[in-house]
Amino acid sequence: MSGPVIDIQPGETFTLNVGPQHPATHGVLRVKMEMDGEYIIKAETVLGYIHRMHELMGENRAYPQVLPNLSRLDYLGAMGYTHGHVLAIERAAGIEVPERAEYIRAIMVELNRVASHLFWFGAFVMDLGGFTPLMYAIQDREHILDMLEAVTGSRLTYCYFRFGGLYNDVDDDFVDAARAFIPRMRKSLKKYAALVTGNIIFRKRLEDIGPLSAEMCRKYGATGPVARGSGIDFDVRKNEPYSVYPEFDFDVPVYHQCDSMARYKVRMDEMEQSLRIIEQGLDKLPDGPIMPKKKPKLIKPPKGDYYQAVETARGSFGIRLVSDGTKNAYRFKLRSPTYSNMHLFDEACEGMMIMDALAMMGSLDLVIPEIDR
Amino acid sequence: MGAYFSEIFLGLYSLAVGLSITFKEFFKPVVTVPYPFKTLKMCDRYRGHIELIENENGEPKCVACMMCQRGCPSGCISITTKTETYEVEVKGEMKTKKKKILTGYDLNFTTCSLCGQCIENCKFGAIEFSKEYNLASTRKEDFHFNLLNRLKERNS
Amino acid sequence: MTNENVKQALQDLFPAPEPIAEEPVVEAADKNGEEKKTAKKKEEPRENGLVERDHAKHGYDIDVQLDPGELLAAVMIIDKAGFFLESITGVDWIKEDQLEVVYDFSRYDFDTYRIVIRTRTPRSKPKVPTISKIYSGANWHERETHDFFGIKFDGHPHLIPLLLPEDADFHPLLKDFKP
Amino acid sequence: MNTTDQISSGILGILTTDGLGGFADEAAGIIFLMMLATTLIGGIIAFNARQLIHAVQGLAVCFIGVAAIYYYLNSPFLAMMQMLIYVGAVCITISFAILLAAPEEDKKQGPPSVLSGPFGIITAGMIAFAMVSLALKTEFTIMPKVNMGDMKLIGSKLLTTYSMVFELVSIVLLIAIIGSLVIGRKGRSK
Amino acid sequence: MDLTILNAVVAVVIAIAFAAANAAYLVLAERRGAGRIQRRPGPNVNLFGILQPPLDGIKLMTKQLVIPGGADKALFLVAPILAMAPAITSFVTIPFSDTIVAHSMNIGVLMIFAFASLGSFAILLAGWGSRNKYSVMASVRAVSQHIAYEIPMLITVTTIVMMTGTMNLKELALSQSGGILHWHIIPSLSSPLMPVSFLIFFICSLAETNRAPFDLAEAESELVAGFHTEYGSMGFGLFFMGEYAHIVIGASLITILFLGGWGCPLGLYPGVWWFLLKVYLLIFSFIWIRWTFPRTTVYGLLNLSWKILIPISLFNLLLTAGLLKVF
Amino acid sequence: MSILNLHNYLNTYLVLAALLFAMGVYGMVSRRTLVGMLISAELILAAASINFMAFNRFTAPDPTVGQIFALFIMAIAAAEAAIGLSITIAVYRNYKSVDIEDIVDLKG
Repeated sequence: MSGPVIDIQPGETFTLNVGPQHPATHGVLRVKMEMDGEYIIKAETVLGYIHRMHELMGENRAYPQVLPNLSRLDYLGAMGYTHGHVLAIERAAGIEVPERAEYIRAIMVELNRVASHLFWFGAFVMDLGGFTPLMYAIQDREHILDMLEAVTGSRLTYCYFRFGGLYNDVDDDFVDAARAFIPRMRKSLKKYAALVTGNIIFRKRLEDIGPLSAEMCRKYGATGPVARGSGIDFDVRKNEPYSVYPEFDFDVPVYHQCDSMARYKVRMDEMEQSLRIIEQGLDKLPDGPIMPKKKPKLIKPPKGDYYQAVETARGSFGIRLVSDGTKNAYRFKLRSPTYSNMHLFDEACEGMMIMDALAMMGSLDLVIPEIDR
Repeated sequence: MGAYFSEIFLGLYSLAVGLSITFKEFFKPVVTVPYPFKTLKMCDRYRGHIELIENENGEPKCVACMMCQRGCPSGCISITTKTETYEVEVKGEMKTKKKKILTGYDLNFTTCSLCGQCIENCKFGAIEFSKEYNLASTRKEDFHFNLLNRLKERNS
Repeated sequence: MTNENVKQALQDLFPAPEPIAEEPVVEAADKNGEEKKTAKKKEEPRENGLVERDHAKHGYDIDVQLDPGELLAAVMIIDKAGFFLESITGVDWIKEDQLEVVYDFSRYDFDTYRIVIRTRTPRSKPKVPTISKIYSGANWHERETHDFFGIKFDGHPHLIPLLLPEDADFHPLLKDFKP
Repeated sequence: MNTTDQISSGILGILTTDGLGGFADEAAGIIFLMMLATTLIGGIIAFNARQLIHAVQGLAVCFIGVAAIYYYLNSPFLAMMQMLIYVGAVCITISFAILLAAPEEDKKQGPPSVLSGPFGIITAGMIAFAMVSLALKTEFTIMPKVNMGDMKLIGSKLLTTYSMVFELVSIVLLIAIIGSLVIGRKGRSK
Repeated sequence: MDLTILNAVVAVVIAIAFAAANAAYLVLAERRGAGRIQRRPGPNVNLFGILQPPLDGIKLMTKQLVIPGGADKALFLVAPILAMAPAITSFVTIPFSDTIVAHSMNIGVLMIFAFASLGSFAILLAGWGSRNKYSVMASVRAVSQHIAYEIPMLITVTTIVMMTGTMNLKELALSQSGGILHWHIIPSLSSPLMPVSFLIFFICSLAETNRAPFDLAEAESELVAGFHTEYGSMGFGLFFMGEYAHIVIGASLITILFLGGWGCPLGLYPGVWWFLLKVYLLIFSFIWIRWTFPRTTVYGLLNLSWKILIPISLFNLLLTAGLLKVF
Repeated sequence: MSILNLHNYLNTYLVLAALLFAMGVYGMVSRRTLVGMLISAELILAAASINFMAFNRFTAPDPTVGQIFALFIMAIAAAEAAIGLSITIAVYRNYKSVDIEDIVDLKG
């Protein structure tokens, strides 16, 4: 059920500045909207309010020094981004990673993905005016953050992965906690389904709202849950397997409705799939070292051009690394998924009502530092 | 017509389900910690700002090799040293040796990103993460830590 | 196979049957630039052509370098084959006095195939045709590249700073950029 | 309880006159004067305000006063209806019209109409004077209080003796709804 | 001074004080309730946060009232008062029990609706006066919402008035005395759809008081704070208190119209405590609903009213009219 | 005749109504927009119904006729407002103005 079709009278529009400080933009994002009453005629996103030039930092600093930057890209799913970074450098420098480290990485990334999706879930429902699910989601997320903190030492910007391995090993406490967490999380997911997914108000607000066709997704290069909500079966973990993901048995949820609800459902299902991966990872977790025996003291990837894509919580994150053989990168390009996903918004929200447009914006799962980099 | 009513009823039912969930939660105990009155214990690996570690003599273990300063991505560590000559007896002979003495170890916490590169670079185990998290101030200068002074304060 | 077709089509863009390098980075070398002794590989700018790369090593399959004039044709081939645009970026080859624009394309299906298209443009007057008419998503990527490298995208509808401030007249990722 | 007595005086029936003597009457008088002033001030704002939204606000104030006047005229029902319909519906509708069409009175160029100047004031003043003097001159035969303000009576009369009025009202309203829908719809017919 | 006048004045003052105190402390109740639902304590510093409302009040009062540059000063200042005053005034006619009523009017129901209609006017003026695009959009939404929901509400009330033959709130409550079976929420022979009416009335009062899930006028995630975006200080405080006063009135009206007023469910010991118990239970459910559901859309809201609530309530009206003639 | 006793006199109401009527008339002639005229018309109607009510209260033998007339006027006013609104909007759509002097299609 979407709003009626309107005819635009020239000169009757007004400009509405959504942002840079606006509750719906989850950060400092600005969307200049030309409105006719409640309808959006044209929208233009203005980025760059927290642009920090991570790419230049990546070129100016030695490879290990860039590590903390990557977790600052996306404060909700930092693990995935660091994973991409270490994988890219390892690919370039040809560093072997011990199996245990790979498994722990996968578990950590998936835990972080669940945490990220949980927070997105809460914030999304809050965008739609429901406050309480956010609090429940944060409670569940706290468990994950506690586990991650016990291992990595920080709660949000884990600088945990190292080239070739990990910062430190996990202990039995973590394994037990993670095992105990999985059934609890499954129960919570059921609760969310009853509280939010089934709710008629919620369904009415999302179903058939914010359609993004598969073709549009392709043209804009949307990835991650946004693309999967539009019927595109694309997940870097499956399509271009990296790390130990081929060892795991998991599904990629795909919905063909192309609306906000589909994107919502994709993420909710993804949490379940992540739990499956964590479960398998904990079962399969081998013993062994977490750092390779021989690791170059100074990382100097050979000259060349490397690309590494990983599936983060928001989509396909890519690093293009141009190395000139020194200890600094020659070019360090970060391809952030939300950047492409957000680009869809300008075109997709035309002709929508502002409420629906902002609901759709929420369903894109924006993390502004990651767009602005 | 049937769809009209079934939508109403299913909608009402879904609302009732949601209400029952929040009602159940209403009687569950609170999960938050009343912060100023109760605090959580930081886990062992908690990464606060860095602190110097002392040796048996109460002196900092740091030998001023500058690895931490060089490894820091944000350049927030500044070490000052002086060179001291001293004599040691090696095989019966007295030899003069030079030694770097740490005279100042300043951490600019405003730019620190808590990545832990300094600790990883330290070959001597001379720095550690503190467990302090109650860091709040209205002035920037409060976050320019003089770690040597802090070490002395801890000792006294 | 779509991928083979795309490869063939891209290959057809180049006039002569250039040798397809089976192993990465084997290029014709005419030694006129300065040469580093330590470097194992040649320091020369690559000649236009299509190179197949090892996916496991480099993360992409085909590396096409072409003139800016042929860019649109190549992108159209790729668009027709159903690739999506991953990113556009630049590289500043200051020693060769050239700016490179790199386009990454990938596929949504399980037939993973990543195509990299590069085109070089002189540093003094960097100009590349826009592909935002073909891939609407290129709009922001091109604006970003313009921000960072100062590369003009010909025909771009809205080439104003995106990530940098609106009045920014500097290009931070140029190697001679001094903040 | 005798409702008529209960509400016969005092705005909102805060004070009851039932055998109370002087004070209640005085209070009722004071409040009546206040309401009279409210009505007039509201009316003055309504016809005189430069911005139309202020005029509507004045109209609302005026109508609140008029509702109070109805109260003094022994018809609390009408007073409430006045609030409900005029303030709650008519004023809001007019505000909507202002909001949607954004008419700006003072932006207009050109000479103002002849009638809007002193000429208009004189005309209106003459009308007022004539009516006031007519009202004051005429001897009305004052009957004892007959208006009981009884809602049930109004209801039954409306459906029996004055059923024609009722039907007319319903037809007028129906036509108004249809008419406004038709007129308002036109712009969107594309 | 005459004793009766004194009584009346005292009653009025008590009613207004009750409304104001309720408005202040319901904020606390809301925050505590929200906290419990979300499994956190809520404001709990000094003895369950008992000082929170006065402290909030002091904070609001000591702040400067900033009038935005482009704002229409007169409207901007009048609107909060217009939001608060009618809500509190309508308390005068609400009977808390057989004897505790400031002024029992024979058109009590009508009066409450008449004053409630001023509320939407206040929101319109606030939004317009702020000259903020968000506020104007919010006020337009609010007014269309009020218009849409006043209709089913009045139709439902008409049904009940038809059954009881009075508009006096006291008599309405008295007509339900004698236990739960006499309450209007229980379907009777002449009006079998009464629970549905109750539901409709409940939904409408949620919408009329701008409560979630119908809080479109202050939808903070899209319109920042809606019609009171530009208000600070006591202007905001008055809007806030007005909202809660409206809630108390809505709950009282539901209690009187459907839940037997001050009557005990078993027909024993009727008294003011029953009335307060019912009112606060209803207010709790208002809070409970607010912290459970997401917000509806503009057209979803209007669709609900025009396509579901109005047809059903009209049908109920006709059915009741017919059945009243039969039985 | 005390000033506090004014509410018991018919003339008070008649004078009030006359004043309101005059205000309405003046507004009617001086306002240049449709909406402004609508507002003035409402004033005139209010004056009329006050008169009805006042005469009913003080002189009429029938206790309800004045109120019924006032109710009728209310209905008319409501209908008028609704129609007025839609006409205003329609005029605004077509002329981009609600100034009566701009609406001059019929001028020869």
